[in-house]
Amino acid sequence: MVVKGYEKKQLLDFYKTMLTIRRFEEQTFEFYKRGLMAGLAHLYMGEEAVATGVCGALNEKDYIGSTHRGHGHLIARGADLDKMMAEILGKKTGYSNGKGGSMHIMAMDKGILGANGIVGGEIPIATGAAYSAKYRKTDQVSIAFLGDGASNEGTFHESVNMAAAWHLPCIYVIENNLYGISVDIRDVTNTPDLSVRAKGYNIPGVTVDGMDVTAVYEAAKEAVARARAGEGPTIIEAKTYRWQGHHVGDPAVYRSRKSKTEKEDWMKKDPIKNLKAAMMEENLASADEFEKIEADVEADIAAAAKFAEESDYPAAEDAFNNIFA
Amino acid sequence: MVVKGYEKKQLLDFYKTMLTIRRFEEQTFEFYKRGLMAGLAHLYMGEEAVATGVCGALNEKDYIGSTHRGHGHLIARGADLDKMMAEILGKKTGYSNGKGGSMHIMAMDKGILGANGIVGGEIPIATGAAYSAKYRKTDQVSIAFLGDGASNEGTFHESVNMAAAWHLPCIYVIENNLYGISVDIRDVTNTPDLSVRAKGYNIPGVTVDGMDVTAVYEAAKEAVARARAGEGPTIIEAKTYRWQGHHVGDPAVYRSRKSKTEKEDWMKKDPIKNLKAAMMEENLASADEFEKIEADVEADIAAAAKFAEESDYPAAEDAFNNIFA
Amino acid sequence: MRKIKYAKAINEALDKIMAEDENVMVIGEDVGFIGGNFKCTEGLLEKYGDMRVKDSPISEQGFVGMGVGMALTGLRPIVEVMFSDFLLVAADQVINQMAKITYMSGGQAKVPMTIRCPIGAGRSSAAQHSQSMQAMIAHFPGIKVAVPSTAQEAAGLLMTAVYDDNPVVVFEHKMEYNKTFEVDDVIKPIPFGKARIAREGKDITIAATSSMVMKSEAAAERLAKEGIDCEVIDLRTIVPLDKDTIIESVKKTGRLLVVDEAHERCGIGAEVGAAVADDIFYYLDAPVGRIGNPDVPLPFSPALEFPLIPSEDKVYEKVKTYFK
Amino acid sequence: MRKIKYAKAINEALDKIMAEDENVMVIGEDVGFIGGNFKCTEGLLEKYGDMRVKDSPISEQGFVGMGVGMALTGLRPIVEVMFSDFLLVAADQVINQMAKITYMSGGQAKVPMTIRCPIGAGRSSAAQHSQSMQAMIAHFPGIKVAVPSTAQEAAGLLMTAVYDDNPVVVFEHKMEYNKTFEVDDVIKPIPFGKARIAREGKDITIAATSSMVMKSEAAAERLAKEGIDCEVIDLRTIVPLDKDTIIESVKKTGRLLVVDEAHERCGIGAEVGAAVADDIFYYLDAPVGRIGNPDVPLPFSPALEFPLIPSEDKVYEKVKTYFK
Ligand SMILES: Cc1ncc(C[n+]2csc(CCOP(=O)(O)OP(=O)(O)O)c2C)c(N)n1
Ligand SMILES: Cc1ncc(C[n+]2csc(CCOP(=O)(O)OP(=O)(O)O)c2C)c(N)n1
Ligand SMILES: [Mg+2]
Ligand SMILES: [Mg+2]
Repeated sequence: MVVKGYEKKQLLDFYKTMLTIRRFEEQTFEFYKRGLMAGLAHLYMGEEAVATGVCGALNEKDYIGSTHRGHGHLIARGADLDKMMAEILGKKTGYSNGKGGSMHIMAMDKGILGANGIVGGEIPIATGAAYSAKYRKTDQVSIAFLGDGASNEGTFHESVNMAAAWHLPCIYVIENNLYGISVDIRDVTNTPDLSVRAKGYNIPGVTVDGMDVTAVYEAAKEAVARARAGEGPTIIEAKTYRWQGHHVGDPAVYRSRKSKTEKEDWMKKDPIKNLKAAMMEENLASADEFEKIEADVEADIAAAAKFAEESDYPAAEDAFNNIFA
Repeated sequence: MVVKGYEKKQLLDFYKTMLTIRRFEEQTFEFYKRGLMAGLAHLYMGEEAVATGVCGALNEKDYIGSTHRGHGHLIARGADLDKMMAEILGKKTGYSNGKGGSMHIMAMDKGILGANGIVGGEIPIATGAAYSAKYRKTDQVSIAFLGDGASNEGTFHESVNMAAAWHLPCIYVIENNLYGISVDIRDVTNTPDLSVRAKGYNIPGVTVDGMDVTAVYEAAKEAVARARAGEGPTIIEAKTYRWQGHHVGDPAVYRSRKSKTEKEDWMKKDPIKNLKAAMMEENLASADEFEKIEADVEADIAAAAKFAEESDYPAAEDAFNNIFA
Repeated sequence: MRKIKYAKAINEALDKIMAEDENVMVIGEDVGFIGGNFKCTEGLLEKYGDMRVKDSPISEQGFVGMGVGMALTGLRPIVEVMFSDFLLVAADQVINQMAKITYMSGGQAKVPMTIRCPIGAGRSSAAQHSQSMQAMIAHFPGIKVAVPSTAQEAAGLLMTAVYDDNPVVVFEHKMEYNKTFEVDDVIKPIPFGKARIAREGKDITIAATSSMVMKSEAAAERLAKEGIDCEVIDLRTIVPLDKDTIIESVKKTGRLLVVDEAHERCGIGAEVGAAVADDIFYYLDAPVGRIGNPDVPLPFSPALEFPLIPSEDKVYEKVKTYFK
Repeated sequence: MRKIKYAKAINEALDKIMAEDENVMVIGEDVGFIGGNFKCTEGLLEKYGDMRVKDSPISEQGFVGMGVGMALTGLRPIVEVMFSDFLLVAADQVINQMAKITYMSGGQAKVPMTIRCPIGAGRSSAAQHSQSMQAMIAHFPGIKVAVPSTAQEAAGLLMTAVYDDNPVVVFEHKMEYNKTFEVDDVIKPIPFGKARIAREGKDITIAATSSMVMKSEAAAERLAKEGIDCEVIDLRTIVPLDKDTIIESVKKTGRLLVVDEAHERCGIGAEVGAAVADDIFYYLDAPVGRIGNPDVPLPFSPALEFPLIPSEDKVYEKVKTYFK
């Protein structure tokens, strides 16, 4: 991976973000195992470079449409870890006061228009935010994160078509982690690279190594520049892999169908380790500096976990609030 | 247009089919003007070469998913004109005993799995018929006719993707007549040729002159051969034009936005006249032969109109039949 | 007072709101150049430009979902769905997204979005263009549901819808667009959740929606001549439902008939009856009645369709059964 | 008699039908290699191959619509929709196509297709994975709607569904899949439209669906100890609805409470009450009651979710109000 030519601060920020995501997810998993988390969570471990690289190319006011696997997107946007963790545990101090949970964490203050429990549901919503930006003549862009699986939903087609026709500042980031639950994307599409779909809309489409944060960042930067310049949407396909099963507790027995060493091969591409190694090799940061970051992250996660665990559950009557604004 | 190398009988069959469609639609319009037709009808005049060329490449057992503009597809499949016309007038002798009307003429005996009032609704249905053919190991193919407008529905994307992934014997025929009601396709997509969408699914896509019956036929023949050989789906885009408004009674005021002479230009490409002229030029048939066909068609249409007009309406109680099989 | 068409009243309301608030925009199939399939958006493209009056492709999930995204980011989109039947194509965006985001966000987000769409049979449009989707939409929490009757009601309720900070579906009736109504010189917003007594009476309460209000009024006129004095209530909104007005009325009349054009099964008639059941039980002289579309897909042929549609005659006949 | 899990009973039924009729196939997300999200299709891929047990992409409109096309051309597809909430994504294909084609064709075409999907809250799955869609589907004519209670009922009604020449949606309950039930050694098809008296009683009729049958039975046991003798009716199918059994029962008990997990507004409780209103009016000692999901999107937090779900306690409390 290329680290030369980047500001040290930026790279260390990437490192910290990715590590925060990783540790956040590990903590979530821990809560699950301890029986403290109701429902399910879809962990982002292994995919950290995608959210981090993409969000690294954004401004504060930009929008995000996120997915069921949304924790990473939120963290990369700087969402509040305490409120996120509290939401995942269903506490009243959470982003949605416990009404949303892992799959529906919204953070309007960070332009996060919702994680979405409906695969592909966020795509037109993010596209509408792009229309709104254009309408209001701001220079905001909107990102629709979506999975390989989601790219087979009709909403993807309809949204990309409109964004292309109207040159909307929307970027479709396909996180191609090979699977939609157990289903191998290669068994349900005829194209190895999903970025080729861009051709059908006459817009740019690129495939990048989703395990390489600077590669993702570069692709996103270019797409964002195009979008802000009024040149319309881009499809970015990031090839990545989720290290856990589809959700906490999924044994992921379906993994080894095409290659026995699939998981191991992908784990070698750890985006966090690799960034650290590349930076060390180029003498861009010292072991001490990394240690400091790691300690900070540890403290943040511990604090969030503590906050979440110690927070109260909402009162039963609260269920009747917020049906309407 | 190329007529050399074709059997005379085949060309005359094309001629007769196209003329039957044209005259059928004129008769429908007539009924509308006389106030005998309830509801609306979407006429196929001008587009005759598409249905005729495509259906000319099919076998008896193949399937068709049709649209709101479906009369032409039915006639090209040899559906019963009497029953069609009676259905359009809401008579009990119609294909659906008056329950369907123009937009929902089904002819299961001809493999017509329904004209569909929902734009894009027929696309997955036709795809399912292709799956069924493959499942039952017949060599049937299935055609999904759809408009340019319908190609922007999610069902199109989802269906083509599955057909491509599973090599289903399905052919997607986009009748690109430039408009979805009043909306110019060029204002709501970013691609002048809709056949390029095939690239997103890694399948063949071709654009043909939809005013040229043999050109359409050739494209369909090739796609059908591929489908029967187990090589999967094709997208055929036929560039065509509807001579009437969207439906009977639509003044089509939106036509001349991009070109003042749009309608006139397209009317010069009359697929029926042009076929006749090309055949005459090549001395493939005499004026007498054409006259004979024209008289036959005239008689068929007159008989169908008479049958329909003279048929009874269904009884009110019949509304309660056929909710379930 | 003046006389204008129902579609024109809606058109005026749209124009007024768009002039007032630049965050209001309209999107949908054919809403621009030709001014809408039923002509409700005529003239708006010329006046407000093509970002505010957007002809969409035929992508209902897409543009309804875009409406949600617009509403979340500062606009007040009015999304036209050409026939209420097509809400089914966009149902996920309407019901899983538009309706639930405020709730799922714990109140962080609001979705000030209006969907306009026509309901009703009577044009030989057959099974996929004649449905009345108000019961289906009302079933799901998080959406306000307006079912205006006259031109004035359609315009007034639409204004309220657009300025509401919540998602609203306004169901217009396709058989009314072209009819002429008396309306006030200046149409004002009509609050949600307050029913209108369209006709006072003492013998039976007819709670109706949309066109069924006018049909019920007509039936009531005939019945009055036979000595049966009907109270006709225009429900205006199903969500929120003005139970009090219904209860009050039934306490007086002792009889309740609900008339709405959605299918009967799990429909509005069933709901209104159940919603007030506890309050009216001891006042009722007869079972609560309902008239809706029978549980039959709408057929094409007028010979089949007309006899199915809830009509003035059906209301008349049904009311008579209460007084035999 | 033997004890097996609810999911296993469904699995056995599927296996049996697929062995009997080679035109039966299964399609849906994750139905193949991992045997379904709730394990109902386990082992079928190995046994019947990947044309008959098809892992679909995430394209609900697409594969539900394909089911319609298959059913029209000689197959009997069983389409699994992973959560009933996702019916909304495919709503046009379900309601405008699957339900109406037989009718629109004037009886030429039949659509022998079954959709299986889970309903119900209780797993902290939040607003988009906890809904119960039976009322919405029942609203539209042309679809039979099964709401099985126990494992045996789920298997037996599924068999009937698959062999029916009409579209059927079978709503399984996600909280039951992993529970163990007593079932007959050989499970037989259970006819549609014939309710089951799950418990005889004389004081009040509880008409229930799905899991609510078991919850009502449990409540009835408690109430029996307090001298209140409930009759619990397992409705089995909502379309067709066995009105006779309900009417018969209410004539005896004089009281009716309907318990179903769909939202209350325009829900099953409202419908059942309205469907039998004329027949039971003069027998009723109290208003017809209903318990459903309140008109609130389902929240994530167990602290919010559990108190909302229709429960044994809620049935118990509600019944008590009838005997104060
Ligand atoms: C409309 C809809 N269909 C199905 C599901 C069930 N589901 C949840 S996540 C998922 C897989 C999504 O795959 P992909 O888009 O590749 O995202 P990933 O989980 O791999 O990040 C499925 C099928 C859903 N939530 N919504
Ligand atoms: C889902 C849906 N949306 C909208 C409509 C209304 N409508 C009927 S035909 C039509 C235009 C279709 O355009 P196209 O697919 O190009 O076919 P054409 O009419 O040009 O043959 C529209 C928008 C519909 N019937 N169904
Ligand atoms: Mg994936
Ligand atoms: Mg067109």
